[in-house]
Parts: sequence; structure tokens; C-alpha cells
Amino acid sequence: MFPFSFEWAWDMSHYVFHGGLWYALAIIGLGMTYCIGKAVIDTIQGKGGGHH
Amino acid sequence: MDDSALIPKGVKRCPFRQFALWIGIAGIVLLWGVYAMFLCWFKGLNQTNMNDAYGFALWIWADLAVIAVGGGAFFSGFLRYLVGKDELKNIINYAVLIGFICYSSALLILAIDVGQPLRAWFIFWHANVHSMLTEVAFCLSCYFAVLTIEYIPLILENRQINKVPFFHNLAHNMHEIMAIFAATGAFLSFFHQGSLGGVAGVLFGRPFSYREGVLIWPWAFFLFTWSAAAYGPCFTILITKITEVITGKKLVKDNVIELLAKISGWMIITYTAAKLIDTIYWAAVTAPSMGFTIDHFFGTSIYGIWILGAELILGGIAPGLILISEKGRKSPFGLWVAVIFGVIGVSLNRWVMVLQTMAVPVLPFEEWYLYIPSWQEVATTVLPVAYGVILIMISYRYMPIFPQEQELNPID
Amino acid sequence: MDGKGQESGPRGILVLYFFIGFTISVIIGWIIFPKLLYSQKKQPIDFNHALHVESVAEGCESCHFFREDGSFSGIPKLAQCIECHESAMGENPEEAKFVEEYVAKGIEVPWLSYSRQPDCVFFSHAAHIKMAELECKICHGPIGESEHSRIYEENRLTGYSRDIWGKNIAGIKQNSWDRMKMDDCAECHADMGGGRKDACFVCHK
Amino acid sequence: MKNEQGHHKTGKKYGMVIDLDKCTGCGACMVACMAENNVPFKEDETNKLDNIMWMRVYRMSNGKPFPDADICYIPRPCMHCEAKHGHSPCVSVCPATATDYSHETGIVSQIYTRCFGCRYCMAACPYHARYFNWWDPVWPEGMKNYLSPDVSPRMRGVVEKCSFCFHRYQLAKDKALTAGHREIEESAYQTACTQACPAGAITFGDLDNPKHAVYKLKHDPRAFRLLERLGTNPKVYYVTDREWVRWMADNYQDQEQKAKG
Amino acid sequence: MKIDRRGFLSLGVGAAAGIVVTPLPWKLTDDLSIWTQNWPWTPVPADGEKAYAKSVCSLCPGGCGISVRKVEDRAIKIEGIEGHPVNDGGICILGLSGLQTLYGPTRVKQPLMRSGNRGEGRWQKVDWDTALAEITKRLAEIRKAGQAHTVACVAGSDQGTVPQLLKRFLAAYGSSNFIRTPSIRDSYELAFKTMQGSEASAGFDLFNSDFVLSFGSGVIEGWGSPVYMFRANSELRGKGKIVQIEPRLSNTAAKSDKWVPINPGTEAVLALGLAHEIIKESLYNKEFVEKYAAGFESWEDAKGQKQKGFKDWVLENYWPASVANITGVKPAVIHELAVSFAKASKPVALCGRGQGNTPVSLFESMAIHALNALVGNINQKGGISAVPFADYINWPKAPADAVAEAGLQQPRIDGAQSDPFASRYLLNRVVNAAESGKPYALQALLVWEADPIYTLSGSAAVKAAFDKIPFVVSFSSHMNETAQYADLILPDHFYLERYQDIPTPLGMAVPSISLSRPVVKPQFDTKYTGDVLIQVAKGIGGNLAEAMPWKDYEQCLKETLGDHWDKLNAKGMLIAEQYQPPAWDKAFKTASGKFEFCALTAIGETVSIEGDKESYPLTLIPYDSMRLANGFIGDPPFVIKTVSDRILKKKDIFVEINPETAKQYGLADGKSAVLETPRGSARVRVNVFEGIVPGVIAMPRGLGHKAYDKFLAGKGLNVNEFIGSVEDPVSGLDAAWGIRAKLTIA
Repeated sequence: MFPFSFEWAWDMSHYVFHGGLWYALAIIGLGMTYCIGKAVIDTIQGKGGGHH
Repeated sequence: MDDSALIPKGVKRCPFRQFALWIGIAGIVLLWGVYAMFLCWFKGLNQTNMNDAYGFALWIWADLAVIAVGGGAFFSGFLRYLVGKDELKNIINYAVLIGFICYSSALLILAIDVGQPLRAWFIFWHANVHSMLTEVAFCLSCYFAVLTIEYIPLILENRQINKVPFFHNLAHNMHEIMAIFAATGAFLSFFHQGSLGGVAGVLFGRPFSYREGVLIWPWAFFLFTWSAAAYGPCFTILITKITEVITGKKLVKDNVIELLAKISGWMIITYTAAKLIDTIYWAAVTAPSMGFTIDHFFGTSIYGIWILGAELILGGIAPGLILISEKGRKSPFGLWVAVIFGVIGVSLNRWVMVLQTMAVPVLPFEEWYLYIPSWQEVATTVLPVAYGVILIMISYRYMPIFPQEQELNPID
Repeated sequence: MDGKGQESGPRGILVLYFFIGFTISVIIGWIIFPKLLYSQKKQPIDFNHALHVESVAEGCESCHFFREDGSFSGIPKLAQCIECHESAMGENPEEAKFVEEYVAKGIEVPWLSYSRQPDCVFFSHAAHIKMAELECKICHGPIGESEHSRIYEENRLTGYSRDIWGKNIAGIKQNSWDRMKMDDCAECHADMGGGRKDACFVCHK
Repeated sequence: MKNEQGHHKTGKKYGMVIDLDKCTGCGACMVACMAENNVPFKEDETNKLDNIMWMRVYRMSNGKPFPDADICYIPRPCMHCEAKHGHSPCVSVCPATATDYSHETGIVSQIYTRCFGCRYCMAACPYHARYFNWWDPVWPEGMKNYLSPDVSPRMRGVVEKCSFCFHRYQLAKDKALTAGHREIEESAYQTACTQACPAGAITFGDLDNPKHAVYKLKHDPRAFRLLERLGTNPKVYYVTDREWVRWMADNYQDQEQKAKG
Repeated sequence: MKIDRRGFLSLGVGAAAGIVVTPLPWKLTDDLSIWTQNWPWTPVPADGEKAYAKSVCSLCPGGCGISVRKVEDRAIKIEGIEGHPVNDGGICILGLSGLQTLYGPTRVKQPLMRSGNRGEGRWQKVDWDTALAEITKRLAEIRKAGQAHTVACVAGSDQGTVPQLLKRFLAAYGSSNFIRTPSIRDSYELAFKTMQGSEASAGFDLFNSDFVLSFGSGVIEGWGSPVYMFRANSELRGKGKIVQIEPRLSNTAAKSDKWVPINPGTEAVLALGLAHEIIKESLYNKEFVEKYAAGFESWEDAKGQKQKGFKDWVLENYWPASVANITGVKPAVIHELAVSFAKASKPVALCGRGQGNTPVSLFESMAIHALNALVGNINQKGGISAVPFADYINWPKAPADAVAEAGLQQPRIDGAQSDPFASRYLLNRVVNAAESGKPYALQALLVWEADPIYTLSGSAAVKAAFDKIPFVVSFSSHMNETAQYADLILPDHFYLERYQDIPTPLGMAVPSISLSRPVVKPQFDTKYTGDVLIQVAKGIGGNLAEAMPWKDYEQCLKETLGDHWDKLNAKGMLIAEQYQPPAWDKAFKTASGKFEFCALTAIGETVSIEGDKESYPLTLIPYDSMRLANGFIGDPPFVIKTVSDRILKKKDIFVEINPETAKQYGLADGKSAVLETPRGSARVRVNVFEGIVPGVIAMPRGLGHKAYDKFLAGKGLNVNEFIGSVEDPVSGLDAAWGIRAKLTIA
């Protein structure tokens, strides 16, 4: 799964497969980081207070 | 107990006791399934009626089927966020919820199905990138993460949770970039739906399911993606309609349903055409080159040729035609028939790709293998249904799943 | 429902709670967990490798030798020990104990093997010693210089010796002999074979 | 697998040729295999779909009525297929790389401790050469005594199959290395079934080595392989005088038989 | 400090965040998977130094050389010895699974005395002193009462030191009732005796034959020395022809060049039909028939009466048309077979159904042997020869006291050896004798390497007979049917734990001796049967003690083998390689000094079976398979595992039946049916099989055990329970080849 694993190979199959995989994971990860991060900032800035 | 503080504003829900009663009933079924699940985990897969000829059986079928019908989530998301069919926002929440249930069920079933669940993570850690199943596992898990991300804002929109500023903001932000998640989800879904077809399609030792294709992908790969996109919405519509019947309320406007139905219809028609071509090519070219004729593949009774006809005509042409005709999809009866046939049709396709593949004798001195699932298999397969019912009940009760509900069912 | 919770304290308290939880976990994870995970056993006899190596002619292979069929003998059997220790040779109380309890009664010594690989592993000493001419030390460390037997630690869950993997609970290794997990075999093989992957069966049975 | 291409030339291709006319269907190969490889057994073994038998002798019948009926026994070990790109049907599908194709020996491995029991490989194998451990292996009182340390007993929940007695290759190699040479003689590595076969029907060796007996036998005009047209490229050959067996083994239909000869 | 909901949540989040930066979750996940790889309940076989111990397998009389792989003191695998004259590296399915019996739960682990009813399976564990005291006391009492002749012994063989010790013990004790379990050996020995005048066992040089005409002999079903026959069968490929005459497409039939389906029980008629054609076409070996055979041509006896010779007898009585009528083999086939058999350069005809565990009628064995004589392939390369019994046991005659002499005066319980045509041993008659108490009631029975309760036909009658014998002793090292039915079990060492001499295996054409050597230490508290005999003899004292002068069995064996001992220990097998069967002019020890065709014409006809055609329209025949051991040892778990699901499914046994017959009786493949014979009825399942003569039902031998462990017991039916013994009026042997039966829908 990881390039440091001994089963890893630098060949086309791995590029394509893991390329796609890590790309998707990156988007999910970055997206969520963004959402959570921004939510923290928003909250500190006092947005979205309880009752509206 | 009064849970009115948790119920969304402007909608009416049944009394809590009634709710609890039904949860309880579903819960009993769930517990039965959980019991069977633990039996399988602690005693091993000898609890099932699977055998060396049927290494894949009811569970894998259930897996493929729920994922196929759960395809409504990605395809509605795809249509809503990427194609821009804005009306679908009124059904997308429910599509996401159904998808979430389907995919979590699929993962659960897989966790029971493997012989060594404590080592199941090897599929990731020691991934063989050449295996369709690896692709399934990765995309399935990633897509499940996406579905979770899509489902979370719904939870956060619960009246009480939404009061917490952080959660409110989080939900808001997630909505903001939902298109990106949806796009990722569509990308992942394309691959894992396909690779589920690939799972069977690459088996060159099993001429029944083997298909030629492009690059590493057999035709079954594309047919699976296509069929999931085609029939997933049928299932979304079906569950929505059932929910409407049970709640006694109209929850989604007809134009939304009809739009989805129409798209589904065209997808089904094109899929069926493709499937027909695939079937003919397979019967005329692929199989004979491996020494098989079509009558080799269909035995008597439950594995008879009727299954192919049923899949293509009843599960393909019939619902397709109904849904593409305006009259058909607008008639409540026509819609019901179409979505039910559609869902059965795609489930039948998955059944055939799993069970028939296993049953067809390949070695010249073999016989047709029959298999009847054990109660443990049935219970664990029913488990997700109970779990889905419970999750839908809870979600419907406490979360604003249907944006049009208030409008369609004004209180006072 | 209780809506007052949010007013019960300043945000700082929440951060404090967070760190308390964090710290407790860290202590559990790094200190208590390894202690619980491994059991400690003493070798039946405190063996002095250094002393033995001095008095034999052919180094390690005097006692740990290859059999004719190419298999490796591993820890010597009683019969071999008896060749010298028919009766006590010296004054050492451990030797006296050995002679009394095992030699005299003819019972095999239940040595605990620090480097026992699990049953699924086929380790060919011949391939490593005869063909690749590796030194024992590369995998076993300077055990030949030890004067006492270490405590043998066994993973309660897996039954592995701690020498196989877990000496350093974070998995960090400083010497080639600190870990003997598959990754470590693979690492060395990749170095030797120019990045070549061996087939699974080469080392598995 | 591309980075292994370079090793193809030095590699061996161990395989088998089984003379079906000599095979008597006595079952010695099956038991030799079970005894050699610590294969477990259970109280009721009459369900042939859940009993583990790496080497299984099947019975083919020509389907003709009395008195023209004929039967033929066909021993079926793992075929150690080498289809396109060195992918046997099972190796390419295993998601966790628990089975692989060795270019050194041409043998398809199965690593029980890596396998997590998804059974995809079983679905992929047209020969039913793979077996799942539906039960924990249990040996009756005393019988654990005969278990061999050369093959590790499998736990419940994993797939197992014929390994061409790979441990014998390992041991032969160790012996050779200790004796100071690297090459293994033909006779130094033979599978348990080959060795046991009382009829001498099984021959084992390097299919690519002209000095090995199998090399000549596989070129016999009466030689064929099971389900050859699937493209599995198996390494187990069969020889028989009986034409109906050869036709049937590869699912040749009547009209195809006529067309072909 | 009050922790509220949010504080608690915060603590939890912190703890969760903290734990992921420690090794705990990761190490635990890893270790849990490693735990599944090393489940403590999955055994790990101990490793150690390996060694190979060579010996000879004695699970059957085949005499294969075996090499047992050991790790330290555990035997882990049995293999054949490469280059061994009998098996050359090959080994049969039963031999391969010997270790399962050695170590398995069916072993009798120490002497046992019955504590419940017969066969109930309740035992009292006793030590050897008690056990030996018991048998000594009982035998001494019988002897004292002047009943010495009422003690009998059943053994699996009559060759080798242990059977000879048993015989000697009985002789000194005062009984002549040593009885060998019946088999095709009896038929061959009798045919040799009557036609050739020699006391010998049969040897076949199949390796050099070019036409094997087998009358039902399961050459690859375990007949003779199984692995030797397998090798011969393989060797014949492409060099010679094998024709199998049998009612059923057995493995042998399927592997042969031609299968000739025949009505069961009519083999002798077909043989004579072939003789008819051979004589008619004048294809017989003139040199042999004219110079070295008697009774071929008709002659005038001393009284001047015309006696019909074999030639005229056959020509008159065995016309192809009538033979075809009886056997179901078409005249054209008979002719063609006869011609090709006679024209072959080294043809040989074999008799003995299946594995040959049952004798055939003397008429049948002689008729088939006559074919060998006609083509003159007796004592020739590629033919059949009379191999003399091994002669290394040269003990002085056992001393007899008055009691012994009186006992030996009494007739044998089975009436065997009473006339030239009577067999040497007639175990089938012991059943009737024990049951009826005539000529006298048996007081004690010793059983060594035999399981008559399971293997004899008419199991119910055998059991009833056993019930009349007050004292049954079994020496079995594992709990078989007879052991289970005994009063006292004195377990012998199992074959891998002991020395045992094995004389020429059946079918080998050259005399030989093999020596089994202990491969492992005795695993349990067992004892050589030889030692038991020596000690009991000493216990009874007098002439018995004198007859058994040895310290123990090993000393006896060593002294008996003399010079051979060291060689056998080194080589495992000694073969009289220079042995050549005597030439025709010296071969026949008959009155005429020639091969006597007249012996055949003098005796009766084929033996018919029990049951009437009206009530039982079908014929049940047993059949043998390598995968079903049916002798004194039952299938070990490995072997029963290989049995087809068309023979055994769960606990149901399948019987084979021709589709036509099945249709006639409304029976469908796989479905249940009720099998009925005059001896009993039971539920079976139907295996519709194209390879069987219509009207015949075939049931495998070797199932239906009641003893042994859960892996074997209770599975299927014992065909012997459904077949009654039918005595050959000439030889006295049980020549039943089946029974009339009926099969109806269940």
C-alpha cells in the first residue's frame, strides 16, 4: 500500500492504481481538513451562533 | 418520553411509543442477524452452507446487489452536482442515506464473509493492484468515506446538534464543497461498481462470467457501472415511494421523481441494449472459443435459461420502456411496476454473475452444484435490512431528509 | 434537554480535558501496554556463551551445526551437551544444576528460543550461511559474547519472542538483529538482490 | 511482475505428466499428499465440496450405455497455471498477494498466514484445486504425532492447495547447498504423489529441461491438458490412448471433434 | 472538578487522539492478526533431526518395502522403498496411512478384559501379568479337562514364525485346529495340489506376459501383492493385452484392453468354453499336452472302462452357443478370445474375484488353471508357477505328552484335509461346528491378524457361533470387530513396532523372505503375540514349555532365521534370485507325474448361490476397491476420505445397478431403495451405472463397520451380512460369489 512496503513496485500498475487511490484520498482528506478547519475558524469568529 | 425537541421544525412525526415499538421490532430482527454474525465469527464459516464450489454465494450476491441499488447515491449526486440537475436536491438527501445504508451493509457483510476477519486489513496493507477485489475494497472504503461525509451534514442539521456553532459551521462548510466530494464519489463509484463486474468478468477460468474487454477491464466492468447508474435511481425511487406509503405523506414532488425516473429509464434502455450485444457476443464468440455452448451454461430449474430472459426482458426492456414513456412513469402503477422490476432485474443480474458463475460445471466431469443458504447466512443477510430500516426511521424522524416535506405536508 | 452544558466553563477547561485524556493515553500506550503485552520467563539454565565459545574449536558451528541433510540443528540437544558435560566440568553452580537436573535424569533442557520464527516460516540456514556466507551475528547479534542468558520475553497474544519484533515497541531498529519480521527479511533481500522480489514460497511453508 | 522478466531464463518450470492409462484410480496419490502435507480430515468426508484434498482423483465416464461404458480416472493436483503475464487465474485475483507465481520454479504458492479467506481464488480456479478450511483442523487423540514439521498446519478460514510439495524443493536445496552445489537433481525433488504412485503413472520434473523425463513425455502426441482452451496454460499434462478422454478433457463438442479430426 | 458532558467528550477526544500516537492500536492490530496466524489450537509439529527407518509393510500379505520418515522419535510419513523388488518406490493407499492406525484412537493400548456383555464395548483395563494369568488359567483348565482339541486358532496367514508358533503351541497343547482365514490362496493351493500334486503358492510372471486373461481378478483392485500387480499392469501397457472378464466395469476392467461382461458365477463355464474353442481349433500347446499332461485324451482305465478325457468332455459339453447362453458372452466373443489367448506367445489366465479375499470353487480354479495348461504356460516365462513355501522354519517337532496326543487324535473341527479335494483350512465350517457343537463344542478361540466377524460371509451366523465359544482371545493391536467381540484382548505390537518375518507374497513368482523391523518404540503397553505364546506355554508347563524353549519371541525369530537374520536386517528382503521353477518333466508330483486334466473332469460343477429366483429376481455381488480395506484392518481416516460420494454419502451406501434394471424396478439414481436378500434387508441408495450387467446389484466390500472410531464405524453396510456362505461340495470352501436379492423403492 505504501511505497516503503517491500511489496511495492514502481511499475505502471502501481502508478495507475495507487495514483488514483491517493488522489481520491487526498481530496477527501484535504476537503475534510478544510471543512473542519474553516468550521473552527468560523466558530471562533462567532459565526453560526446557536439560535437563528 | 418526549423527543419533540429533536424533531425537525414544521413536520409531524408519529408518537414516540409507536416509533419505539417499530424500532424494537426491527431491533429483534437485527439482533437475530447479529447473533448469526457472531456465530460466523467465533465458529467460522462452517456455519454457512457455502462450500468449495460455492466460495461466493448469498453474501457476495447481497453485497453486489446492495451496492448496485445503492448506486442511486452516486448517480443522483453526479446528476445534481456535476450535470446540474438542480431539482434533484429534493431527493439527494434520501439517496445519500440509502447509499450510506447500502454501503455500510456491504462492508459489514464482507467482514463476515472473509475467513479471517482480523486479517481483513491485509487487503489494504498487502494490496495486489492486479486484483479487481483490491480495487473494490479500496474504492468501496473510500466511497463509503465519501458517503459518510455526505451523510454527516444531515446529522448535523438535526435541530439540537445544529445549535452548536461548530457543528453548524461544519455542516455549512461541507455543503459548500459538496460538489467536490460528489465528484470524487462519482469517480470512485465508477471504478468500484465496475470492478465488481470486473470481479466476475476477469475470471477466465469461468467461461460463464468471463468477458473480453479493453485494457484490464472486461466488458462486465462497464456494464456494472452502467447498470448501477441505471437501476440505483430505481431503488431510490422505490424506497422513497415505500416511505411515502408507510408515512402516509407525500415527501418528494412528482416532477423530481419523474425526472429521476426518466433518466433511469434511458439508462436502463441503453444498458439493456449493451447487455444484449454483450450476451450475443459472449454466446457466439467468447464462450465457444473456450469450448462451451450456451446450453452448457443453463441447467434446469433455478439455473435455467429463463433467468436470462427474465433479466433482459422483465428486468431490462420492460422497466426501461415504462420509464422512458411519459405516460408510463406518470402512472403510479407504471412507476411502481417499473422500479420494482428494475430492482429485481439488477439483483437478478448480480445473482447470475455470482451464483450461476459458481454453479456452471467447467470441468467436463463435474455436475451442476446446488446450494441452499443456511439460516445463519439468511439472518446475516436480513440484518442489513433491519439495520437500514432502523437507520431510515431514525434519520427520517430526527433529520430534515426531505426538503419538500414541509411544503407538501403543512401543519395546520 | 439540558442546554446549559455549554455555559459550564470556559473553553480552556475543555482544552485541559483534552490534554488530560491525551496524556493518559500516551502513558498507557507507551509504558503500560508493552509491559502488559509481554510475559517474562527465565531460561532454565543461565548459559554463558562467551565461556563456551572460548573453549570450542569451531566457533558457533561447534554446537550449532548443519546436519547432513542440510538442515540446521539449532539449539543443541542434551546428547550433544553430554559429550562434554557427562559430569560437571567446573565449579559453576549453573553447570551443577544442569548436570543434576537434566544430564543425570536424561531430560532435555526446555530452552527458550529467542529467535524462533513462527511455524509458517521456512528459514534456510544453509542458504544464508553456506550460500550467502552471512555471519551469525547479522541476525542473532553478538549473542556469542553474552555471559548470561537474558530474560526471555514472549508476546502474550502471538507467542512470538520479543526478539522477533517488539524489542523496541515503536519498531525502530538500530542493528540488523533488532527485528526479525518479514519486512526485515525483505529489506535485506531487496538490498542483496538488487530490488528483486522473491516468491512467497521461498521463505514460507 | 515486469521487473522479474529477467529471471525467466534461469527459472525452472516444474510440472507433471500423468499417464491416465497407467493410473488405476487407487487413490494412493491422494493419501500420499494428505500424509505429506498435514491435510486434516473430519468425521464425515462424503461431501466432496467441503473436503480438503489437494490431489483429487476424478472419475470420467464416456457416457455410453452398457456394454460400451468406459471410465477413466484423472488425478488433479494444482495445475500451477502460467497464463498470460505469468498470471494464473488465481494469482492475479488474490487481493492480498497471498498467492504468487514463482518464476524460479514455476510454482504457484499459497501463503496461509497471509490469506484472509476471501475465496476469490477459488472462484477463479476452474480446476477446483483450491480448498477452503471451513473448520479448524482437529486431529484425534494421538494422531498429531505423525504431523510433519515441514508443512505448517493451516488454521480455519484460509485457502490451501497443492504446492507441488514445495517443502521438498526447499529441503533438496538445503541439502544441495550444504553439500556445496546449487543445482538440484531431478530425483532430489519429487512430489509425494509421484513418489507414491504404485502404478508409476506420475512423472514430475522440469518441463523445460530436456534431460528431465517430463520434457519428452509432454511432447507425446497423446499428451493433452485439462481445459486448455481457457488459456490457463497449466503445467500438468496427461497422456492417454483413449481419444474420448482427450476430447472430453477440453470440452470439445461433437461437431468440433468432427471438424478437428 | 465536575466533569460535564462536553468535558467528558473533550477527555474522550483527547484520549483518542493520544492513543493513535502510541504504538498500542497499531501493534495490537498487527498482533491480533499474528494471533490468528498462530492460534494456540492449531498444532505446530515439532521439528528435529530427520531419519529414515526401513521396514516391510505387513498390513496385507503384499510385502512392500517401506521407508518411514521420522523426526526424532516420531514417525511422520510412510513411503515406498525405491528399487524394492515388490513395490519399487510405490505404495498403496492403506500402506500410506499406516501411521493413522499406529497413533490413532483405534489402538488397543493395553490388555483388556471384557466387563460387559459380548460386543458391548465395556472393558476392564488390566496389566499383562493379570492378562497372562487369565489366559494361562483358562487354557490350563480346558486342557486339564481333556478338552485340548476344543481350542482353535484363526490366523491371517499360515506362513512365518508367528503363525507357526501358534500352530506349534496348539500342537503341543493338543489341538490340530489351526485355521487360516480363507482367500484365493486356498483355491490356488488346492488346484496345484490336485492338478500338479504340489504344495505351493501361486506365482505369476505378469511382467513378462503378453496376454493376461483375468476371470474377475482385480489386478489393480488389490489382488495378490497389490503394488506388485499395479507395476505389472503398468509394465504391460503397450506390450501386452489384458482382458478382464467380470460382471462389472471395475477399475481393472476399465484399464484393460477389453472388458468382457459376464453373468456372475459363470466364469468356470466360460473358461471351459474357451478351452472348447482352443481345442476345436487345435490351438493348444501340443508339446505340453501330449508329453506332460494326463487325462487329456479319453482313456481306458485299469478296469477296462472307458474314461472320458478332458478334450472330449469339453468338446461335448461346452459348445459356444450353450456357454453363451449361460455366461451371456456372445459366441463370437468367445471364439475371438480363445483364439487370441491361445495365439499369444505368453498368455496367462488368472482367477479370484476382486482382491481374492474369498476363495472360488475348486471347479472354477481348476477350469481356469486348465487354460494355462492348454497353452502350456506353466512354470514358463510370463506364466504361472507353483512357488514352494518358504523353508526357513525348521523347528524340531513339538514334543507331545499324553494329553496332546489324545487331542491330536481328534478330527479337526472343520473337517479340512479329509480327502485330496478338501481344502487345508475351512474357517466357514468352524462357524457351523461352533454353532452346532459338532463334532465337538469349541471351548476357546484365539484370533491373530484376522477379523472373522467382519470378513466372513453371513456375519450374523458368525456372531452366533462366537456366542457359543466360552473363551475368545484376540491378539489384535486395534479394536476391530472380532476384538470387540472377544473376552480378552492381548494386543500385539503394531507392525511398525515389531519384528516380523514375511514369506513370499501371493503372486510373486520367486520365493522370498522379508523382515519387518521396528520403526518406532511400542507406543502403548502391547506385547508380541509370540511372547504371549511363549509365556503361556511356560505357564502351563510340561511339554508346552519344552515346545517353546526360547527366552522370548525376538530370540526365537533370530534363531529361526539364523544366517538370514543379519542379511535381512541389512536388506529387508531376501530373494532366491537363482530360483527357476522346475521344468515340466520334474514339475508334477501327481500319481501320473504329469499335469492332470482328469482331476477336473472328475469333479462336479459350478456352485450356485442362495435364494430363489422368484422371490429374489436380482443377484447381489460384492465388489472390491483399493480405497476400501476389507480385511482384518479397516479403512483409516485418510482412506475413507477418498471414498467416492457415489459409494458412500453421509452414512448411506450405494449399490450399483444397470439403468435398464433400475428402470424395470422404478429405481432412480441417487434415490433410496430397500435391498433384500435371504440373509437380511436394509436401506441403500441406488447408483445407476452403465458398467454393470443387467440384473445384477453390486455392493462394495469394506464398509458397515461397527468397531473402530467415528471415522469409519456406522458408515454404510457390510455386504457380508447379506450374503450367506455356500459350501463348495468338493473342496468345502465357501464359494459364495453372491446371493439372490431384490431391490425395491424405499
